Amino acid sequence: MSEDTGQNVLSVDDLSISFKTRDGSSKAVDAVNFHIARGETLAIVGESGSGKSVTCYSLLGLIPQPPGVIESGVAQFTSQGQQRDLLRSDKQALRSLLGNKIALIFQDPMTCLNPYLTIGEQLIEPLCQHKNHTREQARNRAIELLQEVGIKNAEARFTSYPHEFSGGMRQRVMIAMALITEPELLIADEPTTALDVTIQAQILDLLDKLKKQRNIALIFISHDLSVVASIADRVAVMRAGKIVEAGKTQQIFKQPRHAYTQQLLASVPSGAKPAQACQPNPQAPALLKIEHLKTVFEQGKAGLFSARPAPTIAVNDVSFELRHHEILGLVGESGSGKSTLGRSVIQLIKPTAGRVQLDGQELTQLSSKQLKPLRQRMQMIFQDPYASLNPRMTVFDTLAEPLLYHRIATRKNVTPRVLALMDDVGLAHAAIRKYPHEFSGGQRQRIAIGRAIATKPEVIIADEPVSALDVTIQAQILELILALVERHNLSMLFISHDLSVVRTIADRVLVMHQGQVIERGDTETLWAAPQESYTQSLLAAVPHL
Amino acid sequence: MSSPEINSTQQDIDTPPTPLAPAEKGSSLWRDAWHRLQKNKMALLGLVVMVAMCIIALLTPWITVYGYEEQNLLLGASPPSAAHWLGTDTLGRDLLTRILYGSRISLAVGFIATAVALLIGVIYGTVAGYMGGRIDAAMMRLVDILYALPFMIFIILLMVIFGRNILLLFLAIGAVEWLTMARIVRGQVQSLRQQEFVEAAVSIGLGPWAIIRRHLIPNTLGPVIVYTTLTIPSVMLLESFLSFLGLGIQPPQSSWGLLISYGVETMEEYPWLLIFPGLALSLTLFALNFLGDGLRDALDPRASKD
Amino acid sequence: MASCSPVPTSNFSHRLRFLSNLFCVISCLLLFACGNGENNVSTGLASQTLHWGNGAEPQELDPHIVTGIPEHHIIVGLLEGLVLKDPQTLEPIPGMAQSWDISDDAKTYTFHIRANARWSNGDPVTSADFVWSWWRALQPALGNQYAYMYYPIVNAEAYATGEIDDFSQVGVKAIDANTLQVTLANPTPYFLQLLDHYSMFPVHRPTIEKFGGPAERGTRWTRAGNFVGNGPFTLKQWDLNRLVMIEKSPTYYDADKVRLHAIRFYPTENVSTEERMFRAGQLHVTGSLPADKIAVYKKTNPQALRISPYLGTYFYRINTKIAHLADKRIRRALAMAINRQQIIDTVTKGGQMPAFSFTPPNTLGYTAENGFTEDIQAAKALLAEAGYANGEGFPPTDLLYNSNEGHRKLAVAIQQMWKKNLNVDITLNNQDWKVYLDSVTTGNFEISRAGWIGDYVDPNTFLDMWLTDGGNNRTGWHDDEYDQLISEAAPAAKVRAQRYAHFRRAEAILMDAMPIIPIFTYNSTHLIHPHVKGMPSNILDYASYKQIYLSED
Amino acid sequence: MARFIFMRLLQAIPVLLVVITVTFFLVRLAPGGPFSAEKAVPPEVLKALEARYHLDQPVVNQYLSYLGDLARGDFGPSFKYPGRSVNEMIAAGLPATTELGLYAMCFALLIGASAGVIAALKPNSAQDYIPMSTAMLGICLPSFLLGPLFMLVFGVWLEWLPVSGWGDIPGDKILPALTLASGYTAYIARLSRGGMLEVMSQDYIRTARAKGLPEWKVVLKHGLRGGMIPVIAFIGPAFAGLLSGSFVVETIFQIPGLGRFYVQAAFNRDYTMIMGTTVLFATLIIFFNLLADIVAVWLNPRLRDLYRGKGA
Repeated sequence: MSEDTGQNVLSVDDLSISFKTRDGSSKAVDAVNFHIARGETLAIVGESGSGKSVTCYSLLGLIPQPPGVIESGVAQFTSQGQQRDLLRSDKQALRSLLGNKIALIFQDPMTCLNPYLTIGEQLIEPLCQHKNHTREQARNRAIELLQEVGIKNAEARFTSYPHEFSGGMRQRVMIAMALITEPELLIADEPTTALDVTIQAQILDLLDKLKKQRNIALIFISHDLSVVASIADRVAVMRAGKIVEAGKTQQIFKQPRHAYTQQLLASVPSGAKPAQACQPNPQAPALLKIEHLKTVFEQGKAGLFSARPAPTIAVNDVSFELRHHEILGLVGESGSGKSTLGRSVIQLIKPTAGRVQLDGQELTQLSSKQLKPLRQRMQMIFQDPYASLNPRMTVFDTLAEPLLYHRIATRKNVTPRVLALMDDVGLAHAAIRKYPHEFSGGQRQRIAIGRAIATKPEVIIADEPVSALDVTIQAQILELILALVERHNLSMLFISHDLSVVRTIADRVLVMHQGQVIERGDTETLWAAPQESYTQSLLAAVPHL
Repeated sequence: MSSPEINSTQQDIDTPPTPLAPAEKGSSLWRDAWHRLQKNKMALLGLVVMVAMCIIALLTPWITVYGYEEQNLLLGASPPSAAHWLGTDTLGRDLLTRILYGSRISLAVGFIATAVALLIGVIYGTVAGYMGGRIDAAMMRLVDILYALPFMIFIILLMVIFGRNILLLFLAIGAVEWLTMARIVRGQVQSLRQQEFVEAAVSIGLGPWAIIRRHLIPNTLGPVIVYTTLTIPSVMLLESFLSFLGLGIQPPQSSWGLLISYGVETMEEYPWLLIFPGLALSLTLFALNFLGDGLRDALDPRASKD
Repeated sequence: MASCSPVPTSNFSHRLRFLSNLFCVISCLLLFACGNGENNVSTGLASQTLHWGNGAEPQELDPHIVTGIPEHHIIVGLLEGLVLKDPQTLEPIPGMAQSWDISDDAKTYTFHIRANARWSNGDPVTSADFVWSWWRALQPALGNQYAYMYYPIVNAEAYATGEIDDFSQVGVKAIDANTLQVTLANPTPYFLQLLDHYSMFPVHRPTIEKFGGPAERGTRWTRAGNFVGNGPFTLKQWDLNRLVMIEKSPTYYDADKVRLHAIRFYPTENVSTEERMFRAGQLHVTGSLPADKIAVYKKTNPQALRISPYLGTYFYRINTKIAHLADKRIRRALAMAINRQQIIDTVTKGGQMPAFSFTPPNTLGYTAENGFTEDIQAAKALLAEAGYANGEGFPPTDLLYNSNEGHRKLAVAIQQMWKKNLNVDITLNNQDWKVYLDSVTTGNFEISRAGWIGDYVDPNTFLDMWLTDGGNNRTGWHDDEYDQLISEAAPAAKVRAQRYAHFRRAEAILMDAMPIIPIFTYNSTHLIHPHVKGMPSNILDYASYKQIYLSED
Repeated sequence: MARFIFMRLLQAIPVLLVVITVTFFLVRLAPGGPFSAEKAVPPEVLKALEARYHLDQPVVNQYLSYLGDLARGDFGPSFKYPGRSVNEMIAAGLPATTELGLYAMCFALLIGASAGVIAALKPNSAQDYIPMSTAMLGICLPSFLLGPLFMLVFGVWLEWLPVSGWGDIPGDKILPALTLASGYTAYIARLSRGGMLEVMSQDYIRTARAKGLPEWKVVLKHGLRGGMIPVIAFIGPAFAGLLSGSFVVETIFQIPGLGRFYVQAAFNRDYTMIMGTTVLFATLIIFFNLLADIVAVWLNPRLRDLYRGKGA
């Protein structure tokens, strides 16, 4: 594919890996070839389970063996002229490369730093290990590097513990840690996925800059095409363990050849909301009315801590209306309080102050008993389809529960109802007796949606309903939601951190920042001309194809 | 809360994409656990041993040849023989018979006391964990208080004072063990409460009891079962300690603990009087421990993804 | 900790280092411990130090307060009474008193105290010391449980129970510094025996008054360093539950005869451990031996085993207030249906003597006739007479014993015998010591295991307890003739033979009524290292330390 | 932190009060008094004794006066040992018990932790089963069996170590310590295994591996810390347990420890002694639980800051 294989740092040929499991062996990576030269960025793109991470980890002996088995392949790693096959070198040899010539950056900076050691200690480890620096030398180097990756007064921060850094900062530390031995190959596994868009943009820039300065080879693993577009020179698209298409970034994005690539691109949310049959009419009375809503969290176990941290104001004086048959988007970064707002509206969290009215009926003052009938009219869809379904209940139990509980159906006639619901959300009848863990993420979310619409509610609060899903699935679920909104004439508060998603689905948008709604308006108008600087930076940070 | 992509990449690393076989009948986590348990030979062995033990204990009165107090002074302590497979004790009583009858008591103590602990612990823990806030704080404070009581000492006191009443023994031991159980369950419930499926249940409008019954307790069962299998042995040991101090079971009844503490006295002259009861107890404890560990691994939620 | 150190791992490695150090220490300890072939016995031989398994921690060392045997073993080393016993014959020999005269009416004793008798601080031992000590011993406030040892003395009982409060009326008088005169209410042939009981030992007045009132319990005067005694040894060390050590007293009048340099008493409660200590050479003498070990030692190491008859009887006490047990035929039937020899051979295994009377045979020349014979047929007949032919309808009867493996085995065995021979059902009921005592003293039992150890070598110590108002009777049985024989006839008797005749008559009555079922005469069982010399056996299990010494041949 | 400790200490007061009250009335419910003996005690003597120890007064008065004495730190005189005050006996017994407990805990930690770590490195393999089952022997063989066994083997047969005693003969503390440790070794092994398994599956362990650190360094430096947290949490209560649970070992090896006193006291109805030991043990348990919590906090940087009240 690439021209000059001369200065390839890494070239992988016919790599095949399979995993032994209870139900036989399954191929995770199937005859994969790729190579990368210095100063080049290769993006490996694929959805979860496509084997993109396994591919890279297997090269470095970081996959558990067993169950993992490397069936075939060669991985030539070239450094200072000398070549060696990673797959055939012993642990000792690999270790001498790892964290030295080859470095990794992992996805979640929250869990990838050792919480019990100061970042300093963790930073200097590779130097002491490979370059046998003294602690003192290592320390100085580390501090320089920390400054370079943009950590202020590194001197002092050197002895801080990971939890004293924000997510973005931790990722910077991770990067410093990776680069401290001046590696020739850097593998970044979804380095920005766990971060907010604005931070994501910064980290991407940083990575790009450092790469250029040091002229190192960067393998960038991601599920997010739009992120890749901005950073990669070449892209390899993986699916079910195979590289289905590879080539220059431009070419991949402009004229994708393989069907799957096309599908991927197609399902990247972009553009405005498709016009709908019946638009919500602005004059209609608000179905849901929120006034001066405020939710405060008491922190700390009362009395036990020396000084109880000040209560955090998650939602601060928020007012808005949800009209009939409207999808209201609610965007914000993590910690902006958008989820709390959603939960406060549906009374999962008792708001501290303010009013929530459903059809003019005040909810905040009601006891859980009094709420019961109203809950039928207002339902919620949660973010994590893994956590939002009771693992001990079958699809049937999950869907039947609300029906029976609200006396919508009786034990006798509940089954057809459940089947109907399953049709609604596009689940095979065969699956009715199965348990959540037997489904893929997308299907689970379908079950969750099914449960939400079971009681024929008027309002649905969807909290990041698609952010846990792969793009293609994401697209399907979004479609489903739109369809259901149409069919059941629902009104929806759609909470998401992903602006492009919101744009494709919402009629109006609220932008939330630090507990407050700082900007609101019709989606397109807001996109066209954001007023607030924050909103502008937010939109600016969104990666585009 | 880490974002779900982690799970997927995690999957990338440690497991392959599992092709979704459309099975008509769903396999519950329990069946999965059972599969995993079958993989774990030691645990399986433990299970088999325990089941066997219980069956034999139940059948004892019908399968034993000798009465458990039936003595033969002239015979005295005799080593294993055709007539007495495990020999006889110093009063010429058949050891096998005594061990079998002892198993009834020991197992009974183990299971009943644990059951007591289980009952109190699970309910208490679930309520505390679910209610949270002040109620939880108060309830847990009580547990802390009880924790501070030197219970072994209280049991001794009780036994000395009110005589060796087996029922009292159950209650006393149960009263000690439920505390830990309550803590475990509470911890479980607290983490479950954060889970979205519980929120979902709330947003459906389910009442607290429905949620506790349908959503919380079933999901705490895993750890509870594990802890139970680990409590039974410690209870049996407790009983044997009391027996050693002469505070356990009333003779002529006997428990393994009692038999062992007698056996120790004469372990040089009549080693079989120590070895066989010792084996019986050790075997059971081993079985239960391995079973417990096996169950833990089998029921581990993280494992249950693959 | 974690926070204070700049480099976080260091404190962790600290912990590692600490642990590894500790490990080294421990392993060194192990190595050091191994290989040292020395043990108490070998070192003891050189230093003439006797290592003595004493059974339990002494409650106290105040002779007027304590009641137990472990205390006895220590106190007889520290203090000495007017007379001592000959370890062979147990006949009285001079102690603090080098001689004594007995008046013809056998009621007045005059003791001549040694001129060279000294307290361990050098003070001379005078008759005044005895008068004061005995006065103290009789103070009610002191709670002396052995006060009754004094009761043969004129007015002693009256004074002890507070009837009179003028001690001068009590029959104890200091004629001069070295002459003590004691007047008895009745001739009491065993009075000299009593004088060797620690409850009649003298105590050092200045010391006691230095640490508290004369009648004050538990002052510090008995502690090592404070204790002043007149015995062959002095108290050197007393570590609670660990060790009591006494050392040869230079001021003792007979010091040059005392060959042991020191005796170390260990509170060996756990008999199995004690036996192992003996085998490991940590003890010269053990307080007892587990029944199952006896056979082993008989085979492997007989010279170390010392089994000798003991002045005590193991018996079952019957509550004659219980309806069906009020019938003496039933009591006799039960007694006759026990095969004592078999029990001894298979359960107690100590070669004890089957008991057919209450007083042990040959108690200072006294032996009672057998009150009954083991005869199952006769027993059945008696039971039938009583209306329970072949045990039909015999009321369920409860056999009480205090939790103890030995008692339990015995009870089980007898239960089975009664079942087999008489077809009567006896239920076993064991209680903890204190609960058991409570039940027995309150008469809340039907049949209960019991044992009695003589306080002094005389039938009286066994027979006076069955008097109608005897505090230890507890059977509800009483017989006027018996009372008369014991409390009037026997004391009045002029010569021993006549006295013993009265006792025999009384014991015959007792055995005929059978309120108690004698099982066997106790044995004292010890392991004694061959090095230990000059320690003959006797029925009081009494050791005279001044004659004991350690030597290899 | 200070406030936290203070609160906990404050909580301890009612706890102790409960313990005291319950025990006080419980012991007096027991049949058989402290002075009953095989030989009948003459009534006048008994009266004198009861007067001496105020047992003739109404129970409530006894209770109140006891509380009064306790407040002054006076546990009263022992009934069984007239010459001794309970304070004195505790002073005599506690050191031995503590020392024994300390050694036992060290043994348990050394053996248990290493077994657990080794097992955790290769779960469900021989390397897992062998150390774990050996450690588990500790649980399965009750100390009253293990103790005599050790005595026999090392004391009588091999003659390596003394059979019994405390500080009389060098090495006489090893067997009891080992015996007492056995049970806890197994628990610690299990805990550390669990903890290590948990930690070794963490992302940051993968990070450490990605640095090319040798496996032992990954385990000891990055794994152990987190993995030992449950063990640390266990040590505190366990130590309290060791102290109050050492009576079996003390009885077997005849160690002049508190546990042995306690059991004797219970059997002898030595009221004041029972009270004294019970109160003491309760205090110890409370103290060590508190200690455990504090240590756990110091070990975890995040919690540490929380308690410092600084940003979390």
